[in-house]
Amino acid sequence: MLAFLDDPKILHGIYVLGTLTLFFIGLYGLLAKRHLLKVLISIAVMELSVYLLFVGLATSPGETAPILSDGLTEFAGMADPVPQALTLTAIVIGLAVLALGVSLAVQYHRLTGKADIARMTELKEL
Amino acid sequence: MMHAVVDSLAMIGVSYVMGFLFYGFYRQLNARIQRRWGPSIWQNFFDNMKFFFKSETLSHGPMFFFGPMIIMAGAFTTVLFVPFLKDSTWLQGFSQYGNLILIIYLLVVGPLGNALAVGSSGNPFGVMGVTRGLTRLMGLEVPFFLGLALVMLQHETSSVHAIMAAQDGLANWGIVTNPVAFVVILLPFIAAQNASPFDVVGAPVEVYAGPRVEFGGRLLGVLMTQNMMMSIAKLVLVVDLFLGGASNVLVLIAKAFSLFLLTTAISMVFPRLKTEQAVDFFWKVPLGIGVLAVILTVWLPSWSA
Amino acid sequence: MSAMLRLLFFVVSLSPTLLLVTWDGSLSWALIDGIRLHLTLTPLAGFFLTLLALAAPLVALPMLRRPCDWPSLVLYVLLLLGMQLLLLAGDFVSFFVGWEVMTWSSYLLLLRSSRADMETSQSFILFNLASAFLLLAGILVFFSLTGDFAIRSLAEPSLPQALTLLALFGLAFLIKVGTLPLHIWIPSSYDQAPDAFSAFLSGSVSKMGVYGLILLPTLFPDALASFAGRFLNGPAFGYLLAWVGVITSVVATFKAISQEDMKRLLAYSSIAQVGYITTAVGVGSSLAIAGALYLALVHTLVKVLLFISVAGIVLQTGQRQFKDLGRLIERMPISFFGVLIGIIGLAGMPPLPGFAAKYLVFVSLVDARWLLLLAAMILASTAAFIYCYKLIYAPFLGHANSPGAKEAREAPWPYLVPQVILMGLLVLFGLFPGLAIDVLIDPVLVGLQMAPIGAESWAKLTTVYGGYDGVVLMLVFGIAFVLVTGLFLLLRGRMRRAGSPYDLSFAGEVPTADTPLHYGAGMGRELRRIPLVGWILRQGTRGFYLGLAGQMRAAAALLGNLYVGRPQAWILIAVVVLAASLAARAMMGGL
Amino acid sequence: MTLPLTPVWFVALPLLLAFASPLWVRYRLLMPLLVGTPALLLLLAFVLLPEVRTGPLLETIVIAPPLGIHLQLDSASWILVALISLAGLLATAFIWLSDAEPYLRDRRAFVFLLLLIAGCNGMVLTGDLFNLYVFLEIAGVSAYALSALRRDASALEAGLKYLIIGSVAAVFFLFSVVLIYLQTGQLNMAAVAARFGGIPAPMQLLIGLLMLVGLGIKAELFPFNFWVPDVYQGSHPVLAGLFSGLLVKAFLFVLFHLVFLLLADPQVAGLWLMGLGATTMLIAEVVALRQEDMRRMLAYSSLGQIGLITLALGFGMQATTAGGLFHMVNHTLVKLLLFLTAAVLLRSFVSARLADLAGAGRARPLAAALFVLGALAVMGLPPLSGFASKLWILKGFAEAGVFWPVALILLAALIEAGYYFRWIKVLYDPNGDLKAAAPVERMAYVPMGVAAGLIILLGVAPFLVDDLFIEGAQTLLDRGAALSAVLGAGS
Amino acid sequence: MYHKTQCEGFQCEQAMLEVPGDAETVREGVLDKLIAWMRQRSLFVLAYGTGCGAIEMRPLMTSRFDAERFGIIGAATPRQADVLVISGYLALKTLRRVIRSYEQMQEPKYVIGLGSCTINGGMYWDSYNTVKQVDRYIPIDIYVNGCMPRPEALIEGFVALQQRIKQGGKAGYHQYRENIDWYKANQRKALGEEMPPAYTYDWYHAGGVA
Repeated sequence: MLAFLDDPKILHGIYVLGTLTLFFIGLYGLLAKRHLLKVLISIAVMELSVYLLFVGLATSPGETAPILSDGLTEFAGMADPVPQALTLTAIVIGLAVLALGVSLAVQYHRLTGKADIARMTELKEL
Repeated sequence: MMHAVVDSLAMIGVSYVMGFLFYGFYRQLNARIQRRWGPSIWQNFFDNMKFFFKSETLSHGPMFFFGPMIIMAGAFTTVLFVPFLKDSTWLQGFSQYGNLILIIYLLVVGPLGNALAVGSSGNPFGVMGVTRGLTRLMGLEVPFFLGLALVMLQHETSSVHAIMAAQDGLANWGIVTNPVAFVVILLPFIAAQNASPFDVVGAPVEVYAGPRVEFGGRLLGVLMTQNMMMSIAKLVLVVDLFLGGASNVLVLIAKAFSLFLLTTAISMVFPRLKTEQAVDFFWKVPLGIGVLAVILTVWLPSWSA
Repeated sequence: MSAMLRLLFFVVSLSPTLLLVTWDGSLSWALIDGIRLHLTLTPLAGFFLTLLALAAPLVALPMLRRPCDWPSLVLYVLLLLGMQLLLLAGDFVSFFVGWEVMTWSSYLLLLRSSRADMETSQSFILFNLASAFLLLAGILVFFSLTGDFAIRSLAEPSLPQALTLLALFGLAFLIKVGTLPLHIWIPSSYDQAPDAFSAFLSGSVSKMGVYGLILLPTLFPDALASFAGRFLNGPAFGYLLAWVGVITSVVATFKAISQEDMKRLLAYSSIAQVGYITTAVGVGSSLAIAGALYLALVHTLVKVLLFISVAGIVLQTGQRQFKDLGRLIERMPISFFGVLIGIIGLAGMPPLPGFAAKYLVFVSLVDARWLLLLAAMILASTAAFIYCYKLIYAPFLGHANSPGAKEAREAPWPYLVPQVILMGLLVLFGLFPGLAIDVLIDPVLVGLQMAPIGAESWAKLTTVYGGYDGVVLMLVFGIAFVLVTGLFLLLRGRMRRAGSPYDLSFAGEVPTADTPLHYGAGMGRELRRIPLVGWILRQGTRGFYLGLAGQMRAAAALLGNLYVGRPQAWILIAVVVLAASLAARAMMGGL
Repeated sequence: MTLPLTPVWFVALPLLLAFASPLWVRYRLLMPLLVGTPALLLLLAFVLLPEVRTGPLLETIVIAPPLGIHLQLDSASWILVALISLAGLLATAFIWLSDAEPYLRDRRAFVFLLLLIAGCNGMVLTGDLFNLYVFLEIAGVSAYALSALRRDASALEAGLKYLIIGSVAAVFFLFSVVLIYLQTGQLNMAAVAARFGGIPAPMQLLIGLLMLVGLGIKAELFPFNFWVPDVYQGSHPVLAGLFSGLLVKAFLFVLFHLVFLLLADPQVAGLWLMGLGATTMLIAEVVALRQEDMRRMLAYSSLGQIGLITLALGFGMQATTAGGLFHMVNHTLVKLLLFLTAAVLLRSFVSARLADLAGAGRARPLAAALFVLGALAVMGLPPLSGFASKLWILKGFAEAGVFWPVALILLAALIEAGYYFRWIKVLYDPNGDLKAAAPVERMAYVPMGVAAGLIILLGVAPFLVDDLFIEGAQTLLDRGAALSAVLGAGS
Repeated sequence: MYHKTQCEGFQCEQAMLEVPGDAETVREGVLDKLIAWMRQRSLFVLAYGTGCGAIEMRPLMTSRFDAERFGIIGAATPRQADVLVISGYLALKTLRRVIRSYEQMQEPKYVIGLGSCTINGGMYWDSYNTVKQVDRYIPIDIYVNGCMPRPEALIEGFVALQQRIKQGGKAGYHQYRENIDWYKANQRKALGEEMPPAYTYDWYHAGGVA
């Protein structure tokens, strides 16, 4: 039933649509939500969509994970390993940034009692 | 050397005598116009001598004393730098060392020196008079100089000698060859003579006699003398520039006198103007004529050429 | 230590002199990317270097007076170095470097004054930098035409090129000399600068603009002549420049008359004087350039003299307004003579050299047949008598009007020595009007490939339009003066000194110290009643420039709204820009 | 064992030292190492210089190209690396010598500062797009953390704002990297460059725009630079100086490196960048006119200069590019000097507001004098270094006969003068009587003095270094040589 | 000089008021005579008019009376004037101004009293404020009496003054200078605190007696 998904074009199209939707959801959250954590989450969602896109489009149906293990000693039939490696790295980095952001946000909230991005007005044009 | 000394003394003498006689005549004529007898023609001489022999003279300090001396020296210098006669070795003074522009500036050296004395007296009315005088000078000098510049341009020199020499014969007189220039300078010339209607500066009943308010006794005599001599110097200058100069003293007196009559006639029938009125007048009428003259005699020929 | 440093500073202030004496050959210094600074000394630059050499040590002397302001001294040295570089410049880059060093060091010197306010210092630096940047733009255009930075004449530029260059260079130099309507920075900055430094600003720094203006025609040898053709007997383009100069003179003169402050008056008078020079440059004939150089010489001497005298007055009395001074002639006689000689030179009265300079300019105007200009110039120079008189009357004559003026003593010697030297120089040049022509001006004219004026003897100034003899003039005047004074003293009768300054004929009234007897402040005010003068005095460019500054601030506020502190707005803008450019591309090119 | 002197140390050394920081705390080596690392890197840069001038140093780690971590030290990146080390040295020396606030002297600051240096060096050196992203994030994270280091409301706000906008930029950049990889299957810049022309035009545009937004935000180009004043104002001035002097320069370099490398014909992109640069410059200078806080004013001025550099580099001629690179160096020195001065003033008078600094010139004459020097240099007045580089740029434009940038640059300089001289005037206000609230270590003036000395030296004798910049410009602009150096001849 | 020993009380005052006139002949040379002649031909008049006499002075300069033919002409300031004409009565307030103006005139200087008021106060003799005898305060050379005298009478007064100047000899200003203490005492009596300042005459004492 879902065999049409095996067509890489269609699958990739779905991936593109889905990740773009995710991206715009993130963008929407980023632009419209005022709570600091929501903003950070939105950024994370956007990043996530990019990762998904990367991994998704770099993989065609039928390819296996590029892991050399029992019996698998050749790179044949495997997905391109580079995107996956890179995505992993990116996820780590994104996590670090997110962690930093959340910690800053928490501290900010503790210090000022504010968590509203629109009310961060300490720094402004005089 | 001796010649120069004698010549200088003669020039000073001539200008002095001409000065008081002309002014005496002026007062006579003025009286006659007003249907009265008026003073004698020597009256200015008497006045002058009276002041010279006043037994008391008040001074307000060294500068106050030197002011009249400067103005007198300036008058002497001016007289000596205006050639009285043409084609003659006499009554030339040091005019070959000078030129028209220098003479025009020399005419104001003295008054400015005297202005220092007036300031030094500490009388505000005197200073007010000086300011008025300088203002009037500012007004009159523009058309006056413009007229003289037209003459300089006509003869392409600023040497009075050369301008005089170019005017041999009635047909070559400046007043004939360059009548507009004469018209331009005429009214400023009257003002330069401190004559009515531009005499508000030193008029006796205006701001308390103007610059001379503090001068009395012999110093006032000095001022009077220089005024008469300076007037003659200016008359002679205009005679030199427009009436072809004079070859002997009698002609000089005749020409100067006729010019004097002309200016007197004008000044006697007009009432006194306020300073700013006078300046405004100079910048409108004589200067306007001057600008027209420049356009007519300088611009148009160059364009048509 | 301090004494050594002072001595060192004074020696440095003599550096233009040393340079003038010892300079031969040329020097060059690599800058960057093939740009080299070439230093040579042209006759024209030599002339202005002479002016600098005259003024620099004389201004340095008062600055050395204890307690001296060390940063000022350092900046003064920098300024001197910059100006020397500017004058020695054989290429435009070093010219510009010198120009800029001069600009900012003089600005910082201006800040050393306790009176400099924001508006003044801002207008000073902004106008000067505008001038510098216009100059730089001109230099770059020039460079793009010739391919290098050497200062040399440009062969056959096309009309737009020449016009662009003229506009850029011309504006740059006109701002520096301060012609109308670009003069607004001058009066207040000359007024508010440290007192001794004002002398240098007016006497020397403004001359650099003149240097540029005179240099300008040499860049386009025929441009001035061939550009718009000839008008009467002179270049038509110069006719415009001459009018700019003369209108500057007229307006500045009337503004000077209406000033209430000594230094402001001198500042406006500077503008007027430089306006004459601009006029002369506009005429452009050999006579006129000689006149311009002569005027520059006289103006340097006179303005340094006057500003130093005034600085002495301010130092001793603490007052600078005309209404607060008076009767200093008895207390500061040497300064009085300084100002006296100064104003005689300033007014261009014979026998001082101011007359010789003006004579040359007048004659050149007659020669060019530009008589209307001549008339306007006469207006300015006769109106100048009024402010000259005000300048000497209000501080020195009349009545002392403040405790400072009543108790002042003669200025200290660092102020007097320069004054005496300058007075001597002025009298010397006055006696020998041919001296300056022969020694200083003719070499420049020859260097500029113009006909030299020539002088039969040093005593004589000779032109094709006639001349005069300074020695004879001075002798006649001197002998007449001595004779008159002698004869006067021989007359019978007593001279008596008034017992009190209040012994005045005052309509029978007895004036006292409370009577307003000093006419210093109001002098010239009545000139407003003359319609033209009143109109001129009512006009001003300050409003325009303030408005411009206000518009800039409004623009800053408007654009500043973009920089609101809201991250979401930033992101939105970024995304919108991204989308918009994609969309635009899609619409235009089709994806 | 001999350590080979390779470019990798520029990244590795600070990273290693940063991660070993607990050790240094124990042995009280934190400050010496903080200063020593950039000093060492600077030394290394100069040791490598003769080699670099003969040809680019390539360093490939792990896998053979096109895969692997790929570092490339050529004449252009050498300038940036040396600059980063120098700026790091001056800033850290200031932190050490001025006895700065404790939060700048503890372990976290140490780590983040070194990471910042490592990240910047990595960005400049890397030949690989994804590594670029990684280094970009390393530099970014350390910058966010640094600006929030003070842990008060304004610092945290600055850090958060920086983090949000920086992350968005990173997402956009990552997006473009992903697209490139999907299109070309390559991440090595040279390899990508070789195939970039094969990508369909709309995709090229999309990639380009995404990259522009990502790097534009980081490199502070209008209209992506609205965050800059806030962050600079909230951070400690020294850190702001580092951001402006080192981080932005690295991003800018990366931006242009990519433009010149990827695009066979960078004309159109260059023109767009020039437009952006000009807009950035003018708007920033105008807005700076009414700033009342010194840090904000310096931020806007920094934007203006960035715009100028963009304008110069975007033109893509050798003279303007060399001038632009030179101006990068000068601007780093100058801005560092100015921000350090601001730090001194802020420390002395508690406030950095215009009204509170009236007359500061008498209480802190040296700092004020250095501010004046810096201001003169930033406006490009001779004989300071700003003039030499500006002249170079202008000369480049004039040579090409393009005059609108000349006019804009001069106009911007004039506007710049409008506010800098306003500040100078206020610093020397004769009526203000300020008393310094806190003393300043004399030694703090040493790094500032060094910067000032360099500014003067480079202004008077720029011919000492102009070869370097010419070579740098040639390297940056010579796409073919860059490609063949990595991919081998004939590719 | 005024010495108490020579006379007493009213006698002294009478003596003071007598202008020496021709009684005392002065030795004069030709030059002095010439100068005196020129002086009388040129009289600059400072007209001090506070009373009705001022009305009578104006016609003097008009065409009808034409004083200029005698060399008489108005002067604006005391510095330039030779003759001070006091027309009509003086009030105490104006007396001060008159004294000041008189002292500011440059010698030789003369005073003409115009009308009865200057002699005895005229029709205002009983006012507290009127100066009855002007010559107690400043010396008067010529009185022209009448209330008011016509311009013709004034001209006659001027002519008489001219005659007197031509003759030479001591005039009012000599007397003022020699008896300055007496005049000042009188002035002080009348003016009290309102005396004009001393610097205009104190040089009389410093060996200034001519």
